Amino acid sequence: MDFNLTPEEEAFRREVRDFLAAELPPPKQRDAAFMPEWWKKIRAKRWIGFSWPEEVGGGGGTLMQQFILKDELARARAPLLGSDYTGLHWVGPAIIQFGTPAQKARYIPEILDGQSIWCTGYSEPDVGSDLAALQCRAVREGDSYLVNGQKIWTSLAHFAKSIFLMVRTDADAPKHDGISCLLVPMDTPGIEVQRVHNMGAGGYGDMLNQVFFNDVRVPAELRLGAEGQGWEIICSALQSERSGITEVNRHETSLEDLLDLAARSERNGRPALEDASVRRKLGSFETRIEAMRLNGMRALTRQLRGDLHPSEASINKLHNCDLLVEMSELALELQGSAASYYGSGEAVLDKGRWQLAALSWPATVIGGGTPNVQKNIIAERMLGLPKD
Amino acid sequence: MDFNLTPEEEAFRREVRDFLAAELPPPKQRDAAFMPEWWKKIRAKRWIGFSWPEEVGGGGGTLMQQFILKDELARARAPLLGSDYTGLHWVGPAIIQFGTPAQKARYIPEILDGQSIWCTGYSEPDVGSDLAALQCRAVREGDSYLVNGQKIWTSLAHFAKSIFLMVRTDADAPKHDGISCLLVPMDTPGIEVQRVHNMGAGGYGDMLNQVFFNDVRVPAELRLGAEGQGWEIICSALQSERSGITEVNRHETSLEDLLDLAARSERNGRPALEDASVRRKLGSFETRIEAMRLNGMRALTRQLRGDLHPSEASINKLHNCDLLVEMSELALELQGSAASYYGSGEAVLDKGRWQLAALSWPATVIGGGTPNVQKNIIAERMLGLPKD
Amino acid sequence: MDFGFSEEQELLRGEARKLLDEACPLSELNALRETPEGHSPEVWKQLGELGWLGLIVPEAYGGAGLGWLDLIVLLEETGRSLFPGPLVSNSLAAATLADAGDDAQQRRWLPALADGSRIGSVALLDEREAFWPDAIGLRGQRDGDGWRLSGEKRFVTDPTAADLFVVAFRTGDAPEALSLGVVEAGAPGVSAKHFPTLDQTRRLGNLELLDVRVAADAVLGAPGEAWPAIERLLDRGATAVAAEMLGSAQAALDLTVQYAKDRVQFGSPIGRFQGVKHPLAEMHVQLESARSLVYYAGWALDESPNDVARAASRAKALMTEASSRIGTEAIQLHGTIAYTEEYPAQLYYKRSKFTRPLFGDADHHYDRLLRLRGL
Amino acid sequence: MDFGFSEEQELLRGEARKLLDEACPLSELNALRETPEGHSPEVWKQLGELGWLGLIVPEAYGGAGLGWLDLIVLLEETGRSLFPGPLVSNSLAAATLADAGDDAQQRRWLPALADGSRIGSVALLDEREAFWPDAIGLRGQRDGDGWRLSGEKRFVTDPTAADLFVVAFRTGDAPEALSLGVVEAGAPGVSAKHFPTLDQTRRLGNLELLDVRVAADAVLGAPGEAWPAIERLLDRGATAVAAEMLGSAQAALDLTVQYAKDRVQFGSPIGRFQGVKHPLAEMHVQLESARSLVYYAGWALDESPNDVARAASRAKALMTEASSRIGTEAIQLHGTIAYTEEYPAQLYYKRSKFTRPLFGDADHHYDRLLRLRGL
Repeated sequence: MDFNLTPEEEAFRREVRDFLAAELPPPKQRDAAFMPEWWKKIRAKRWIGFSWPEEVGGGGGTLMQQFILKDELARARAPLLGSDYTGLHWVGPAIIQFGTPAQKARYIPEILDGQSIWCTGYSEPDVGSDLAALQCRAVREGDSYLVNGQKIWTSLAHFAKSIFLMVRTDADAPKHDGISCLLVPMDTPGIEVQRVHNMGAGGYGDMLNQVFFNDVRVPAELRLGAEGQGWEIICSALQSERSGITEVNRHETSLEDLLDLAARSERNGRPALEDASVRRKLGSFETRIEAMRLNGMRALTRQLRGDLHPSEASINKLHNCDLLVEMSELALELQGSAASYYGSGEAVLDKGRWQLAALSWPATVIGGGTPNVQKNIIAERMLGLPKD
Repeated sequence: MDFNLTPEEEAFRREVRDFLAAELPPPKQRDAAFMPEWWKKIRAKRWIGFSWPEEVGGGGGTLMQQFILKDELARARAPLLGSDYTGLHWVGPAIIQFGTPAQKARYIPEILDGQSIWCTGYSEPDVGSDLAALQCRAVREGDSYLVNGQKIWTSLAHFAKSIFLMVRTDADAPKHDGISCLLVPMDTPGIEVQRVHNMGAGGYGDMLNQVFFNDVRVPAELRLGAEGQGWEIICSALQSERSGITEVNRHETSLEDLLDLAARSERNGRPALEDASVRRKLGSFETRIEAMRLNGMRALTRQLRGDLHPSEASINKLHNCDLLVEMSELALELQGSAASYYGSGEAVLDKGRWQLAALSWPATVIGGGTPNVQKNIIAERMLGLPKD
Repeated sequence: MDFGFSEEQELLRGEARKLLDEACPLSELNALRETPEGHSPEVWKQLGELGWLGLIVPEAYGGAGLGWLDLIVLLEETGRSLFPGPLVSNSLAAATLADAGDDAQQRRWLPALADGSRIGSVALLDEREAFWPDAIGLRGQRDGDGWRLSGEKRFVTDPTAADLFVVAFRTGDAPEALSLGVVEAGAPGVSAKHFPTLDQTRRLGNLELLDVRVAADAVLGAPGEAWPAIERLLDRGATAVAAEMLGSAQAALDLTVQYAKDRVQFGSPIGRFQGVKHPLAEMHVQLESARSLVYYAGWALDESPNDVARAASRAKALMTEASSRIGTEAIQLHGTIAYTEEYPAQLYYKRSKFTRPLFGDADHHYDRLLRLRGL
Repeated sequence: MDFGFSEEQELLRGEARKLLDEACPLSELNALRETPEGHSPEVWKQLGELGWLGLIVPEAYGGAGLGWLDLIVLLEETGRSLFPGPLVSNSLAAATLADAGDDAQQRRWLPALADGSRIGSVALLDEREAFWPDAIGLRGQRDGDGWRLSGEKRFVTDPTAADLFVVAFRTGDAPEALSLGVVEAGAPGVSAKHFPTLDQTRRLGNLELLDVRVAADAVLGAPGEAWPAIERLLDRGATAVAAEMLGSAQAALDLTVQYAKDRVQFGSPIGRFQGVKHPLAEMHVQLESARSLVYYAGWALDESPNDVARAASRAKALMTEASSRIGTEAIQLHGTIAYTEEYPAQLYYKRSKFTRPLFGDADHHYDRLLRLRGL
């Protein structure tokens, strides 16, 4: 067991740290002009797409380097690595793994350069956790597919340029085998987007949509992978670092803010930090955040050794959900009635960050595969309990 | 809404209270000689079998009188009403409802007079919550049944005089329809009892057994009800008061003891009663005990009006389980390492009552239909959710 | 013994539900929150005409002369429909006037609160949000036989809708040296404002007092001796809020149970899975138990004064836990639809967080229950 | 970076498991608890011969010169088998001697603790069970260049098995004016007794001291300056107990998972129902997380002294919660069989309650984590 870095890894950490010290202004000094400049700089360092192979334009970073880079970026509260989050996290890796040379040449550079905006077309009105039951149809007609159907909860569709679309191309095959993946420009005739507002209307994360497909014609060359390979594409993921270190650092920032709030708050007329119940909760958050960090490092070790269990991430996903919900709950409780104020007015504490937290956890907790689904995965795939 | 008693009910309460004041010594003064005397006295008052019809020798008490009697007895920390608990609570009511005149004449008086000791033969090695799957066979041969099979977790079998035995008389019928009930003397040849010790070995509740039936011949006249009526007998229950007031008063006694313990304890080096987390738990216990009391009174009101939902009791059963487990847990925590001491030595606080509680809750929580079973009942029968 | 409602009370429940479903459906809430009043003055007028605004006001002062238990029936229904009108505020102001005011004061203010021509609210908290006497800091300065108030009362419900406020203020150094006075919204130096809330169906804000005079005849009871009346007001407030929570939590649970029956995933309704079924059963148990406690607290307010403090604390404590859990799980057990603006689950969630601290959260009341035992 | 065990450590784990399964199966525990020693001296001797009693003792003093991480591997296995021998007590006594004793003291006592010819334990608590300096009350009286002790140390593990005790006592009024000394079981005025425990596989009791002399050469370090060494001892104790808890909680969880796969009810294994499956998944998550923290605490003891306090508190806190929950649910998820004497679930349940308070429960450690941040 060894938690120290090798000299090479230490050197890389220092390189990242020095770069951030020199180039990244503190959060308050980052204005609108800053972001494009920033992305240009980190693209030059190949940190956008850092885990991707060098031959497609990625950084070719080792797992440990990826871990170090993410850790340092999060500690410095750096902005996201690149503007097309979906393209960088879902679409790009899938195209690298399943795409034709032409598809790679066409899509990968624009994702890395921030020229693309992707959304993913997975969920449908009658299809939630049971994704493989999707019904949106694509019928092959000559050199193209005719797509009809509907997607829902499609984040970003209202300003995406392309959609990573899962369609059923074979209605007779077993449900997992009849799915294919199409890469569809959003300006294709027949696509209609309708906003779905969420409960924090106008606020953070309000980017859900319904997307309707009405006789949408998609050239067959825009199919990713083989016909029927869609489920494999959904389940696959390029080998990239999986420690979850970014979420850990985010929780740590939240905990610091929460401790700060507690130091300013009262419970039942006494300082909140003298309340054993509040202290216990805060101590428990700290402990679970550290457990997430260490769980991630154990997973990374196994990944380095090549024997990572594919369901390992479910453990930290459950912690992540619990912490998001419980920390926002405690923050609201500490504020008392002031927690009811919303927006940016003077009556709102800490610029409303906790109200925002209370409105935004559902997107992660539900959107990222519900806790019940994670528990099934752990029980069935890790403990070997029978399927329901 | 009215929580006051009628003048008649008040008079009955006063009668009970006066009797208890005059006849019941405080717990510490009750010696071995006291119990038989006590049972004789309350039998004379017809309080043993108080809910049973007068014509079989019961007290014919109204629902409200039953409620008042139980409430007063529990508040006075009176001992159990009668020595044959199983006979009074399970066997007697079933015989009153399903028995022949001869069976009633033979069994009811001895139950009321404390001459009987019954045990119930329900569970089997492969049959837990799914009771209807029981396999112990009884084959009709002329005027008798030949019983072969095994029962397990049979409380009291090692000194019971009779067993209220559920057997399968028809292996081909649907599982609920092939069960019959036999009233079997324990000294019938072919019955063998083996003790099963529980974890509080030698202590409270250590009365489990396995009972083996090897070609046991039981006269057909000892069958209760019709052949195949066993499941109905298991599910039925005479109309008696269902408020659960006895458990409520027992929890209240426990809470007083727990508050007393807390007043003598420290948490993290400070008085336990200054610890917000301990206070919150204690306040929550008080609140849930009171909720149980009021839930019981709402159920009693509906029972008086004749529209009690048969699954209503599951609500208080869940509270009961939670309180038993949580109160014993808090008591152990408050004692710190002293909680590890067991028995009657000087190092053991409060005469070991909390260690006993920690060892005895499983008998109620598991033996009384597990919380998971109660939740299924509530979800399916009260909320109308589909069966699994 | 009878732990049930009377026929009249069941009738009231049925009428209230019908009226609220028609006049104030959930679909109108978004529109109402944009109006200056934040609720519908027409519906408010209707409630006044039905006598429901003065349910607990004595008949001699224009009310229906009924009890808290009747009001709880109504509040359960307004909670169920997330009714945005100032019914709790108005009822608490009226109850305090009836409790602590003399005949002239009741004659002066109660009829208007009962018929809906004026709206009342209460202003208790200022710098500190706690429910012990020493938390009330606003200090009255002697001014002849009256008092002058300067300061800010915070967390006042329906501050801009109200025409008059029952205000708590300090008239001595001893922790319990408190007084209650009536301040009218139009009086010189009085201004109220509300702030946007997470629960967009409810208004909350500040009452600012700049050298506001409270004449002797606007002081309720003897100056410096109002703590017992304030404590009763806190218990009524806790019970009233708990009754509304009961209605909205039940609606949230019903919605979720129905969704669990209807929503098919992996080939069967999700309500078949114990991962959904068991939490719903637990919430049902908690809610039925809180229901018992809330009803009993209402009965105690009418019939058993010595029981009120404990009954109200137990009711608000367990109801707060049940409501908060149901609010959160109603989101979690649904899919993404739960947090879309069009679907009511998010409204119940927000309401559950809004009502949690009002008149004390569960921690406060559990703690108080021990204090009431002298611990 | 490598968050895994070495091949040598995996080898040790395998050997320990094999030896304990053979020499000390669960089925022997009932018999062992009736013996005077409460454990098997033969097995203890075997462990001594294998060098496992002195794993962390420096080679110069007869030990294996390995680290805490190695000891944790062994403790996980003794926890798994509910091994009743005094391994934790002996290891903590040895570690404190190695930490705070001078060369002569280490030479005098360590070889015997390492080879198993003598057994050590630690005696920290007396009247109050808390883990802050001021909780230690036993006061040493000056006697020439040594001290005299009269009083009772409570909650001493393996009191009657031990031949010598590292005893904490007070030598000044300042909260941290504490000393550590070695007291031998056979010395005049020393008597030890144990009491029956709920966890019948572990012994706990008192060390009674009646005018017992601690000579100057038996005092570890400078008198009055032992608090830092005591605090390190507490951290080692918390980590060691957590490592044992990890082993026994994992065994309890494994037993329950297996039961859920095998036990058929209502036509299918009970592990198919989410009401069983989901709690098991939650416990797995909690246990794996506690595992990460325990291993890290072991690494920190060896390699990162400044990290130890936080690492040990986190490990003991989460491990205590996981173990206590698993202990209770192992009973609840089984049927009646869970609490029969023949079935091991009840042994794990009792062990989980026994280890909870040792070296501080979860409440203590969560609280301490805030103190370590200066809050």
